[in-house]
Amino acid sequence: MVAYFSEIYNGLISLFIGMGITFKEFFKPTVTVSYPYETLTMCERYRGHIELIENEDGNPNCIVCGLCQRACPSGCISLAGEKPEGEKKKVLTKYILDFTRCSLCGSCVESCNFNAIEYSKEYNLASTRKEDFIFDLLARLEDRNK
Amino acid sequence: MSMLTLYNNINTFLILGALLLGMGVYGIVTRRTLIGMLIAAELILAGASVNFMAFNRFTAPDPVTGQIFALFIMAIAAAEAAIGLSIVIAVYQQYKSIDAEDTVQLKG
Amino acid sequence: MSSPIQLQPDETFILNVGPQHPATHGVLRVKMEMNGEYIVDAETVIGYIHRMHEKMGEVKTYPQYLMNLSRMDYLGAMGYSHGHVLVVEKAAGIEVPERAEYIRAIMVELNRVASHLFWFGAFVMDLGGFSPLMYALQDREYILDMMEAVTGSRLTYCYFRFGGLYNDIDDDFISAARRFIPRMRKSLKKYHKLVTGNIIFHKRLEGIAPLTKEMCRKYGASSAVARGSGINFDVRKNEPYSVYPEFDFDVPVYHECDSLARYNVRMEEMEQSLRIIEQGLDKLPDGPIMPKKKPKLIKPPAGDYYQAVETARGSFGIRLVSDGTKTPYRLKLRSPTYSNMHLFDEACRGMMIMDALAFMGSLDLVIPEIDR
Amino acid sequence: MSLTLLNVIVAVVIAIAFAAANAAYLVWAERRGAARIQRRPGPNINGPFGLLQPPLDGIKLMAKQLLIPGGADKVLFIAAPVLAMFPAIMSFVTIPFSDSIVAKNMNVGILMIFAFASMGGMSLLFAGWSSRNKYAMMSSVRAVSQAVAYEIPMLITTITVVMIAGSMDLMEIVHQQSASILHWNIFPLLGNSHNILMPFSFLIFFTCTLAETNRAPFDLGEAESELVAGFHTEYGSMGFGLFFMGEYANIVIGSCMTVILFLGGWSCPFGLFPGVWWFLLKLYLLIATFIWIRWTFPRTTIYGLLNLSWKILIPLSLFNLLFTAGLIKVF
Amino acid sequence: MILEKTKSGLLKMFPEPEPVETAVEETSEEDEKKNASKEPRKNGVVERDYSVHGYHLDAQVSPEQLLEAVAILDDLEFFIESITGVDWIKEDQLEVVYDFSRYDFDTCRVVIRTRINRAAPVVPTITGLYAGANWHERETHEFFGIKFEGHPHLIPLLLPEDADFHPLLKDFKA
Amino acid sequence: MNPSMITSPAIFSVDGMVGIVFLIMVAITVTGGLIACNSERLVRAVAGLIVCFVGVAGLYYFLNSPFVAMMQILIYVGAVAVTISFAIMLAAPEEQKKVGSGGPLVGPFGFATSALLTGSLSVLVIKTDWKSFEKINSGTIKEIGLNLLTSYSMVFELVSIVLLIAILGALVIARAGREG
Repeated sequence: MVAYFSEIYNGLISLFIGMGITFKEFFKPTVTVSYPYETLTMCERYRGHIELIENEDGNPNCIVCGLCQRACPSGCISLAGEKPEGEKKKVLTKYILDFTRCSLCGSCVESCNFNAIEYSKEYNLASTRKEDFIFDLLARLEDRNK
Repeated sequence: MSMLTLYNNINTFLILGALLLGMGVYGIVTRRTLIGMLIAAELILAGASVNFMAFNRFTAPDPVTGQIFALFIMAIAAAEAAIGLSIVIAVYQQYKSIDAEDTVQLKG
Repeated sequence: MSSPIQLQPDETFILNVGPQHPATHGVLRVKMEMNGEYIVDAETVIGYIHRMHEKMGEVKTYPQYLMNLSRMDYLGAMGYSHGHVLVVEKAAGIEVPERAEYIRAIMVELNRVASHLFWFGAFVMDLGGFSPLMYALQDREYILDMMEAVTGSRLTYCYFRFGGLYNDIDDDFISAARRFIPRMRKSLKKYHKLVTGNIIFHKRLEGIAPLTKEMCRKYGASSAVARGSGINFDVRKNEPYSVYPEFDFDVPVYHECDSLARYNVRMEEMEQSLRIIEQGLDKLPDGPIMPKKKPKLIKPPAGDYYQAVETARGSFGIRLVSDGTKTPYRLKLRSPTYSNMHLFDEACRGMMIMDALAFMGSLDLVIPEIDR
Repeated sequence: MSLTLLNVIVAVVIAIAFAAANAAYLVWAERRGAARIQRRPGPNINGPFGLLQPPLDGIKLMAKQLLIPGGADKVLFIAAPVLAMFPAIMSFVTIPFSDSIVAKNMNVGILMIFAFASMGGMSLLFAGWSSRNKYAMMSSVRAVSQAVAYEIPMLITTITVVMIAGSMDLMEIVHQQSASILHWNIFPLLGNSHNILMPFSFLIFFTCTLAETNRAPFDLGEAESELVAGFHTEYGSMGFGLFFMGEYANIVIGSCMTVILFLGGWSCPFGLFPGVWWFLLKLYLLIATFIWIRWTFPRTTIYGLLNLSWKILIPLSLFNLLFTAGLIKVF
Repeated sequence: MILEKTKSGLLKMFPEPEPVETAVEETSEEDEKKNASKEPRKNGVVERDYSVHGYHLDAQVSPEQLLEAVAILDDLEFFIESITGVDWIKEDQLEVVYDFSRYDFDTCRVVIRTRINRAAPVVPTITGLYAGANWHERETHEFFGIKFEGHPHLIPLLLPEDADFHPLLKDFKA
Repeated sequence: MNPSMITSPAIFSVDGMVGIVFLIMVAITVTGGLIACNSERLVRAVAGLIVCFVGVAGLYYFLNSPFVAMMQILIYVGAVAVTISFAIMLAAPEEQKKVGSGGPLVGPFGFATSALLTGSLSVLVIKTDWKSFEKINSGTIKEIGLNLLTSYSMVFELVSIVLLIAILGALVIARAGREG
């Protein structure tokens, strides 16, 4: 009998304690960001998809060594270059990132010895078409320079 | 006598009671399942209650007798439903059917 | 509590729980044969998001495979990567600098707290309480922010490298982690008041789904599932690896064998992880995070290597069969939830459906980790 | 009788409007309240404080197609949501919001509310049965057994109040409590009853109200983590909307009953403003408690729920009944 | 402690006194490589260096001895860690690997291997001894095509129900 | 012109509306009853029964007895109908067979019997001259309660015993079926 009533009593007390906690939380400020109206800045090391880095002349740093292509586990980088007449280094002519297959592991950036690619800070990419995610990074670089 | 003053006439209620009774009898005769019969029996009881209430309102010297009988009928109906349905469930567990004809052998 | 009434096979019906069911936290399907509210028999159907990580391991080179391990378990990715780098380092004989080892331990433990926090919230939500999930997520976000600043990613970190780490931690991280510990301890107190002490919560878990020691052994259960059944088994203590012998921490063990015991074990594990993080931050040595000499191409000698680690979900084993080339010959991933989930079929017989789903929540399932 | 019938018809229209408005804005209040408890902002985009959210949701629901699952019993499937809404609206007719604002005061007002409340269970049963879904079926069986189990302590507790008041007339019950705040039925010592168990009666009644309206922590009927969405799993569009409105209308009625039976109805402790405002204040405070409780506790189990009713609430309320009867005999 | 016990228990299955290797890691890495490439290892119990390989005992048994070996481990309260296969295509053999460990501070990881012909891969099931082997065996069955004789429910677990391919075989082409 | 038409109220007057509501109640009762005894599915029959009982409750209201009307809803809809539905769900998981499958003559025979019964009773009702007391009951619970505990106390006690025995009996029978 005592156990019966003490259980009811303790149960009630525990319920009131719980309600006290939520009551306190009720008056605390909100912690969320209302997303489309406010956005957060991405942290410095944020790993977005990759972008090419340009040198002072506005040309990409890339020398078409193909290390990033080989390092990529998912085979989403395809690049091509050609050696113009009289130049020592190869010049990048095509750098395609198939973002649909990219897993953002960062192997490409890590493998690059020439400071040619970096992570972008874009995080809200969305589209209904797959083709929108096949990025031509050279064209994007030119767009940025405009 | 108009359609709109029917509620002040005892005949309306008595005929309604008779109708409910008739529906109940029809149901009991035609239904094959025990539950269907039970539903029909409830209709018969409702017909009886309506009669009691009508007499209570229009012809009885004592204004509560009919009401009290209606209440008693409700109690009996509830008891009947409880017992009847428990029998139905027991029968179902025995015969896997609530068809009245499948359960002719009501022995152990 | 869950003593079933006498069951009659012809009264049962099949209830298909999943693959899209709110309680299964992903695409898991349980075919339950029910008698009213009671489960007569259950058959778990998995494999809806099977991605054949093991075959990928045979195709990709060792560094290329690093990413896959964080994709296996999106809540406790660090622990799985830890197992992978440890087994490859062991096989290839790569020395790891001490600082890297400490940072790894700190990260794994932080990730464990984050994973347990999410489990806590999701578990209480399985039981119908929604607010604790939000509180747990707030604390978890703090951890994720902290880790994102270091690793650059919020869930699939890919932070460990063979021989070291991808990035060094900075003072911001250390001070944030130091601030986190008291904050988390305060939060844990709040959770205990709000949830653990609650009579409804207690009544729902006490005595539900008892798992005997013997059953755990036959199924190879680990983590809180085993520790809630009175088995003192934690890979960090039983087969110490990395720098775990340096830390002073306890392994919570409960002998009640019920869902409440599993809950209590995980709640206490969070406290122990905080202790490890605290000690790790105190002892953190200076130095490089990558070894000085590291083979350019990782080619472990032929042989058979095994490494078990304690992830947030239990004992994760990784078997590497190498033939001396740059890709593994065979890579077996032994995921802990796979074994824990396997228990469910047998254990839930005779239980009521709501108890069974509470029990499922107490197993801490992450479906991609089961399906691999 | 003839004039009041017209009143009833007008009152039904008003009751429908009141129920609909309450349902809409209680959803808003619930979402805002839950958000505050969880430290989120809640709906705040449409209109000031998100106040346009409920009408927009309503428009969205009405614009959707009513899908009837194949194999469902169409007639019952459509009838069930209507049956959920109808008794709730009928009950509003007899609730006195103040001594003048009442559609039709009946001398059996309490009985009427209970009678119509008992019809709600049938709608859940039909919804679950007709939608041909195992989850819905299980849920409706749960919901009905729960409704039956909690009707008993609720009725017994109400009978204690009726015994104290000596009337089933809701107006009369409030009038007897209106002398001062200490005459409210919830307060044990100076009130009409001198019954020290009245606060417990209040707690029992409140718990039963939670259970009868299928609210958390007793929302076994729509336990979303087990039974997907319970009896309204297959309902979309306005079918769902009607269930939703019915649920909130039931909450309002349950709270109204609690206010009338225990908290002195429209009688005001200080008399700052007219009684009806006091009634609404008490009503919405109680509803806020409903919301507060829902976002604090986990759900009970079905056997825990039935145990609570049969092993705790019914014995206690029966004891309370005997005790009250004894007190009334003695004094 | 338990290591000795397990080892002696397992050794009893191999009554021939001569061919059993008992010394700790007496084969160097090169030898092993040779072993792997030349001819399959003989059945027997080998004690391995835990710090290198991550397990203590490595027992290779014939499929007929499998149940006996597992029963020994069951008696010693080992728990089942996993079951998997390895496709040694060059030797035209499939290997089934059983990992066992103990809930104990007296750690002992035991690996039991059995080798079968690729043409007719059949081993007995151990679900009778370890109920938890059920899923592991189903998985091994669908990935390698190894048939576990006596298994109660040998249908694909992770792959689609109608899958008739075995993706982890080395000659599998997607 | 029919003289009774003069006393009848206009349709759109308040009294006329009362009459219309009464007619609606009658319609509800009859429809419900027809559904209850004719529908092919038992669950629909229960639904019809509920509709019928709500209609009957309305009739009671017109007979100046709101208390009995409310009790009618409370007991029949809240208890009896729920019990029947539960029994249907427990015992008849599949849909109900057609009604008249007992034989080709059952339907017409049943109809003839009930029609005869109803018809003769109706004729009897109309032919009888009911002497009227016109002592309209007040419909308060007080009188019912007093009578229940004075004049009819014996019956009251008996009914409570019947109910108790019914509960126990139902439990015993249902349990026995399960274990057997």
